[in-house]
Amino acid sequence: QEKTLRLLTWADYAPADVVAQFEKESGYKVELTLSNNEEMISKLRATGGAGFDLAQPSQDRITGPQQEFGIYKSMDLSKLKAELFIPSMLEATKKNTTLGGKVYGLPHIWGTDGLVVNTSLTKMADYPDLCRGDVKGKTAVRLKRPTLLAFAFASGKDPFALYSNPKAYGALMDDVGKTMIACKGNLKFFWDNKDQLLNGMRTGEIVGAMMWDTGGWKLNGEKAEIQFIAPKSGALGWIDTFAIPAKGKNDAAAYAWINFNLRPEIAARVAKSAGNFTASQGADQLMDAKLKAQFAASFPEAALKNVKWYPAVPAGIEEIEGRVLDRIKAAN
Amino acid sequence: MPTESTRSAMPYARLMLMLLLAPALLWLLGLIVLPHVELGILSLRARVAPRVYEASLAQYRTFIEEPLYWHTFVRTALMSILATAVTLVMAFPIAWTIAKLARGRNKSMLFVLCLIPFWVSETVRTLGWMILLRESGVLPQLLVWLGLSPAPIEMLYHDATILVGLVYTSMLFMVIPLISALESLDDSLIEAAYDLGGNGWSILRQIVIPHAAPGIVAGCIVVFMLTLGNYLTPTLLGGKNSQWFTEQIYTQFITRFNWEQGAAFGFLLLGLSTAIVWAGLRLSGQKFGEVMQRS
Amino acid sequence: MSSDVSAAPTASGAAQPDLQATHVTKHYGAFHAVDDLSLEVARGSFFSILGPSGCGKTTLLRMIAGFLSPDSGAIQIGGQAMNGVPPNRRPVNMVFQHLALFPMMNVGDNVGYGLARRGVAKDEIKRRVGDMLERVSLPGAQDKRVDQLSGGQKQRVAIARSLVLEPTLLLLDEPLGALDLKLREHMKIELKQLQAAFGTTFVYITHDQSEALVLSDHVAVMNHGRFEQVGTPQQLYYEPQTPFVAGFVGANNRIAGRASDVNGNLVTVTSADGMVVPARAMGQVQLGDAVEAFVRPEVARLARQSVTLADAGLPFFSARVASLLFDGANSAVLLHEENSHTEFRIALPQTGQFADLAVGERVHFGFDPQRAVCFAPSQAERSA
Amino acid sequence: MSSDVSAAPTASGAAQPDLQATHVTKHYGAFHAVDDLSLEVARGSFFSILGPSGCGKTTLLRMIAGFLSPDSGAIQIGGQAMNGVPPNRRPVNMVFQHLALFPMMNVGDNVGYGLARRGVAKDEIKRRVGDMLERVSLPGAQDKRVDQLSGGQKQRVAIARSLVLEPTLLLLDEPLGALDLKLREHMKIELKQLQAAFGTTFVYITHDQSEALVLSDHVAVMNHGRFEQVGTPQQLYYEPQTPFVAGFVGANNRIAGRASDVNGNLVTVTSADGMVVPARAMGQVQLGDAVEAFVRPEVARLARQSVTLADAGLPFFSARVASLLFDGANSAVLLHEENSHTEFRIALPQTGQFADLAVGERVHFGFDPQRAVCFAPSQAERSA
Amino acid sequence: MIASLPRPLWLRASTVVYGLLFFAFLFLPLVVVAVFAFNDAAYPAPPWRGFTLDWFLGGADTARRGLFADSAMLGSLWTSVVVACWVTVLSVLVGTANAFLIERTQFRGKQALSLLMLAPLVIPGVILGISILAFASRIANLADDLWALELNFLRPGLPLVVLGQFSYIVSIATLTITARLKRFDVTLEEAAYNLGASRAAVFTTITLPYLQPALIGAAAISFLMSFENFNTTLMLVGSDAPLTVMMYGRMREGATPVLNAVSLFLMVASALLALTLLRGKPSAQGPAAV
Ligand SMILES: Nc1ncnc2c1ncn2[C@@H]1O[C@H](COP(=O)(O)OP(=O)(O)OP(=O)(O)O)[C@@H](O)[C@H]1O
Ligand SMILES: Nc1ncnc2c1ncn2[C@@H]1O[C@H](COP(=O)(O)OP(=O)(O)OP(=O)(O)O)[C@@H](O)[C@H]1O
Ligand SMILES: [Mg+2]
Ligand SMILES: [Mg+2]
Repeated sequence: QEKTLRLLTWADYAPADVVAQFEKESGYKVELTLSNNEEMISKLRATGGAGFDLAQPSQDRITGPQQEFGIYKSMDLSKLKAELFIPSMLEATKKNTTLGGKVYGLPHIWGTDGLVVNTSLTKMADYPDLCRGDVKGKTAVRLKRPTLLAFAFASGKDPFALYSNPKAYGALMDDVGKTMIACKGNLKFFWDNKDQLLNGMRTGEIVGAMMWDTGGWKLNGEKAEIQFIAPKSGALGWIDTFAIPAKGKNDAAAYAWINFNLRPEIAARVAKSAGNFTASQGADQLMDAKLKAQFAASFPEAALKNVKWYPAVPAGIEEIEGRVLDRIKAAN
Repeated sequence: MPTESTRSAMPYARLMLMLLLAPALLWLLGLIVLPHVELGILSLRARVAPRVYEASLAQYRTFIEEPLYWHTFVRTALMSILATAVTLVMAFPIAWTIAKLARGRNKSMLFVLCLIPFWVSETVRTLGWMILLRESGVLPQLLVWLGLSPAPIEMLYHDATILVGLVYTSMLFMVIPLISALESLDDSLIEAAYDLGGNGWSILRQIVIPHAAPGIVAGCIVVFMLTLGNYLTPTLLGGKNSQWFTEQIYTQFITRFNWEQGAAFGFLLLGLSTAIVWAGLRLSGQKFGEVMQRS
Repeated sequence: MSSDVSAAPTASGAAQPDLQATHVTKHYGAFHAVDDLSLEVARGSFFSILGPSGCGKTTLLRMIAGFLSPDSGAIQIGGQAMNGVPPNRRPVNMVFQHLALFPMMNVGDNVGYGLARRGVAKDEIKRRVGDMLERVSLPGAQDKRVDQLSGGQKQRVAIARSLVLEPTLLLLDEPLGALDLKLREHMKIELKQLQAAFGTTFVYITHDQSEALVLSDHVAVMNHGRFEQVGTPQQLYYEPQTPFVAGFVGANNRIAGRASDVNGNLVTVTSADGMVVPARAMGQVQLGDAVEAFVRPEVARLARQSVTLADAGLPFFSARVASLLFDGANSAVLLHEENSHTEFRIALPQTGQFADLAVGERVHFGFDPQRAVCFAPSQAERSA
Repeated sequence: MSSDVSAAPTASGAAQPDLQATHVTKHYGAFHAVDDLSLEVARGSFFSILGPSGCGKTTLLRMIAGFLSPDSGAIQIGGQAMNGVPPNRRPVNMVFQHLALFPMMNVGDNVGYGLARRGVAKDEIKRRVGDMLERVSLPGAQDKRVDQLSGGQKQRVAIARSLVLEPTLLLLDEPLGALDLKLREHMKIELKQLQAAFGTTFVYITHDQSEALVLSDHVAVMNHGRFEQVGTPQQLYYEPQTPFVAGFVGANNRIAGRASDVNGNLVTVTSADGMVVPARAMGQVQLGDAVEAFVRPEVARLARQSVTLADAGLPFFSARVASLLFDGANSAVLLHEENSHTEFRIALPQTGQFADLAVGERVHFGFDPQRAVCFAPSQAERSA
Repeated sequence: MIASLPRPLWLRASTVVYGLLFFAFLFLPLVVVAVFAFNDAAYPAPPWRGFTLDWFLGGADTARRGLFADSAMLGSLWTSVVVACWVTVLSVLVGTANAFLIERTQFRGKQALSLLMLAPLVIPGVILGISILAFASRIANLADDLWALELNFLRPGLPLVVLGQFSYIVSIATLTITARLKRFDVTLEEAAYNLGASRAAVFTTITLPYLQPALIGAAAISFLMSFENFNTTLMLVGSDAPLTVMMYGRMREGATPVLNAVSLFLMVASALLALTLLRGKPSAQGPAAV
């Protein structure tokens, strides 16, 4: 039992060869469960933080659930090699994941949400372009909070600034909700799985969608005319973290995995598998040149500055968003 | 042995009773009654601060105040009733054919044919419908090929699609109680009615339906329950337009971690199903126990 | 057989027969359930069809009612050809073997069902149902549920339900089959009286010879899809035309053997075991033919002294008592004839005269050869 | 009643009775299903219990078999007290009302079941099952499935299954109830022969008086949980001790009225309708008592001329023929007595003497008053 | 109208036509699923691009990973089998006990209890799932808080999935077995007892053999129901997904023909299972069996 590491993570964050190498080096056996943010949290909630030794939620989704359900353990920073992290990213993440003076998450992989566009079929610059009449029935977004935030930014507001003011935030979300409802007819579907969207883009059923950068670059690799674009109102930046569930049984293995993953050569392999960049200091030197090129193409200097990084989500905010999302879903 | 000679061995009978009662009670209390009590308690509290809850009707209030939720609720109920009715109408002629017209080998063959699709899971059946109906699927292509439509139409993600899927999924559970109800109808009753001057319609109304009522009600209850509680078909076939109440429950539990709200929705759904089943039983004058024996 | 049956006029008077079937046939595959059969039933009479299980009775009745159509032949009811007329247009009604009362309706609605289908006004239905129930001795039973009725009452409701439509013809398919012994005895008499009171023509199916004999004006004995004999109960009983009829109607002692002597209409039958029985020939019997003789238990006379029988001029046999079957007025004795050890059943006189017989006792019996019957070979073969 | 019944020795010889029940009682709540009942059955005899449905026959039998334990009283089998002995330890076997053959086993396994439970070796079981099937005329039927058997064959398998265990006592609960008429007649005789061949004591339950009379050495007539009379079939038939027995055993004409004259053992009964019937008194009858007279249909004599009856010294009545019930040897006629219009059934002589009677004809009938019976008030009340 | 009554030609014709349409409706989706398992294309959609067995046999490292190399899919198939076996065993055992409880014992409240046994059939599966989830986590949390006891089987995972499915499948098993036991003629047991059998012998030689068809039927239904269950499972599943949940996930991703392949595999397997069951019971499976 003590010999296994039960890892709750995203698809592509633990490629088979990396796992094999870790198992060989450390002697731990890795059990993978693939998931996404919501499922990670709800699983840990249902198990009271048991069942897994290490999880990888996004940094903005740690303190809220932790406050509510107590599903994580605080990190013992002494067991980690801090020098392996890009310092600025480590600091930013720590700040966002600190509760009651304790740190609950450390950065691993980061990326952005933006637009994926089939440039041979249409041109797009910002999120509202997805609702243009000429692409009716050929666009898609996720029915999740990033979409709301993106459209909020696109409308010229700063939703993150309103996190502390639920009322104003609610009003803003109501507006965004109306925009989305009006846009709904334009959407082919709400995607909730990246392969579903990728397939749509490949076949040309979808010409533009809100998506995270990885997917865009992946498609770009297949078809050059499909590109990931940082929208005018700003891409949304996210960081996926390492967090240790409250009833994890094998913290030693968890720390071993974290340290292992932050080794630049490993981080580079993971980054390649995920198609994103990592918080590992020095990994980007080892990164795939093509990916770097794609990144550079998608993020000119201004765009990189304009990235909106998710701050921690206070409790109660998701409820407001949830209701708006439901309304969008229900609208006809 | 239920003979009275066991009276001399009363302790034996008591022991037996206890042994038989234990698993039933464990099951019913541990997996049915207490979980629902827990659900009820959950639904009656509200979060006031992190990890601080208080008794409240807030969850139910949300349901009432947010039109979305009760719209979905009503819609789910109406669609389920509609699906049940369509299933009944579609199943009846087939059940009649199998029970009353087919004979011998034909009869068992038709019956088995009805069963076969239900040996595979709902996922598979839904997959079939998706392949058939999606924009790049079989039927739209066929329509284009036949020249009936200029371009492939998206047949998924409509209410009608959901209805087709629900009816399909429920068909067996209607056909079987109907067949057994109709089979138990003595042919000579129909002959007698006919002999006395009845015609098809009056026999159907006065003899067949009253006789088959328990079977009809049994089928309708089961189908209604399955439809109302379905998750897979509405979400997969309904796509962005599906609004099924079970989906709301799932969302609250899994994507919103809001168990309190989810529990309240669960209770509302349970209340709805109980009410409609009860009304169905009342209207048709049937008893629950008897009806369920037949399904 | 059937050809001369159809020729024999069953109708008693000159009145047009209510039911007439000519050369009706029904196959199931290669199996002839009803085989080129003709019959006539006179208006107002009680006609029974008697035969063993599976002989085709129900098939015939269902053709008359219209639930089956004959493969060939014609059926006329009240003078009208019925080919192609559906059951609900025929002036016949049927009482089903298991009655087929509608369990979802009360008694009144059952009886009124046919009238309602004819569009008779509600009040009128109510009145006529009330009348009819009174006539079948169930006044005021309208509101009872069917399952509250006893077997005999159900019977009467089923008949009332048909009779209220005043059919030309009422068909009854073993309506007493499901009742118990005492009730059946009772309903037998009641049914006879009902028919007499209504005057409707009844065609009645049964496999119980006692029912057929007691109830009917005419009885047709059916076997393998054909009529073996049609006649009054007395004709069937006393003058059976075929060995099948002789064996099926009433208990009978059967002796199979060869005709060892033929003298006018008297044949002497010698069985393989050596019993020698004289009997009246039905049809042509040649010397040496394989024949069957039938002697009714009540025809034979029992005596302690052979002299008694000799004096009466009867041929007689000696025998030992094998078994005493005391049954009050229906008591009988099983004898073993002394030479051949053939088992022979004799009814004991109702006077209780031989009540003191003992098993093993030696007795004598004899009978009038004119009251025993003997059948010619072709017919004997037929029944085998 | 029951007290003197228990005193009457049922056993014929001096041999110890195989079955003895003393003052056995069984209540269901306040209802006495079996009421202080005693009986003795002699070794090797055929004892029947005859009574209407619900009189407690099955309850009594199940107490003997051990499925029910009596509320009071004792049961001895083969001289051994049976209190507290479970059914599988009693030396009795039972043939159930619906036979209860095991449908999941073939015939051989059914018959061998009890032997197998006793741990008899397989070969031995096989041999004994084979022997037993031969004895019940089903040789080689071992491998048949139960549902391939006819009713009569099932019957024999059920009996074989019990007899193969060589029980002291075989209990049979209406074993012929489910069979049809002809088969029942046949099995009746077969059962009697089987019992004679095996010599096992049979206790036989039935509600069919003909079965009880034909089969049994002794019959107990049961009513409301008690024995009304125990005796030989002849005693029950000719000397009924209670009106219930007189009415239940054999068909009977019943005339209820008052004793208008008492002369020695002869009572004159005058009915409310005015029919005046002389009959022999059973028990004490006082002038003016409410009484019931019973006259058997075969006891009355029919005549066209009243003189015939007067000459024979019989009191006689005039009547009109209401209905002719032709049934071969069992033919009867229903008469309406002229003064009182009382319905009266008379058996027609087996000689066919009155075959030419017509409905409506005027006839006369009379009977020997000594062969009619009349019951005293207390008993008349009892049966009401 | 029934066969013995005259039916006009149009009625006969429309009966046949309707029957054909109905069965087309029933079978079309299945046929499509089966056919596209062999389509030589990356998506189960027309046009037909030729026949291939890639979706069954394709190797793990090729672009078309076939069913037999898809370890996740095979693993979930195995998970489903394991869960179904547990559910079957539990349901048949408890169902049998329940049948005897209903048919053979008398106690106060029996009527209510037997009605309650039917209740799970009218509770939507999702609600069964969430209520059991909520209750189980309450107990587990309690045990944890009070005694620091980690009751893993009460956390989402296969044991809980088994319990969740069992909670309503046992109702069906109970109904099936009770129906047969109700038709059982108790005099058969009495006869056996009367022939000298002990109580245990009566049970094993008479009662059990009689119940056997119902037990087999209940087992088959339980297995099938468990295998097909989605709603309850979805709420209780932990990290090992049974097949339905796994397929659902994949379908949302945009199905690949591997799904068709596994579906076809299931169809064949269940057809074989059903055939063996039907053969064992020549009198064609009556409606009572479902
Ligand atoms: N639909 C059918 N197909 C094939 N054979 C049939 C069919 N209906 C009846 N038969 C056969 O025809 C024969 C006559 O059947 P029918 O029902 O008329 O007999 P029955 O004289 O009424 O017998 P019972 O007294 O048992 O009711 C039987 O041998 C029966 O097996
Ligand atoms: N378990 C019981 N509880 C209450 N009353 C019972 C029970 N068993 C039998 N009785 C009643 O006891 C009486 C005698 O029943 P029993 O079965 O002995 O009648 P029976 O003479 O065998 O009748 P049948 O000829 O109909 O079989 C009946 O009135 C019956 O209703
Ligand atoms: Mg018939
Ligand atoms: Mg009884």
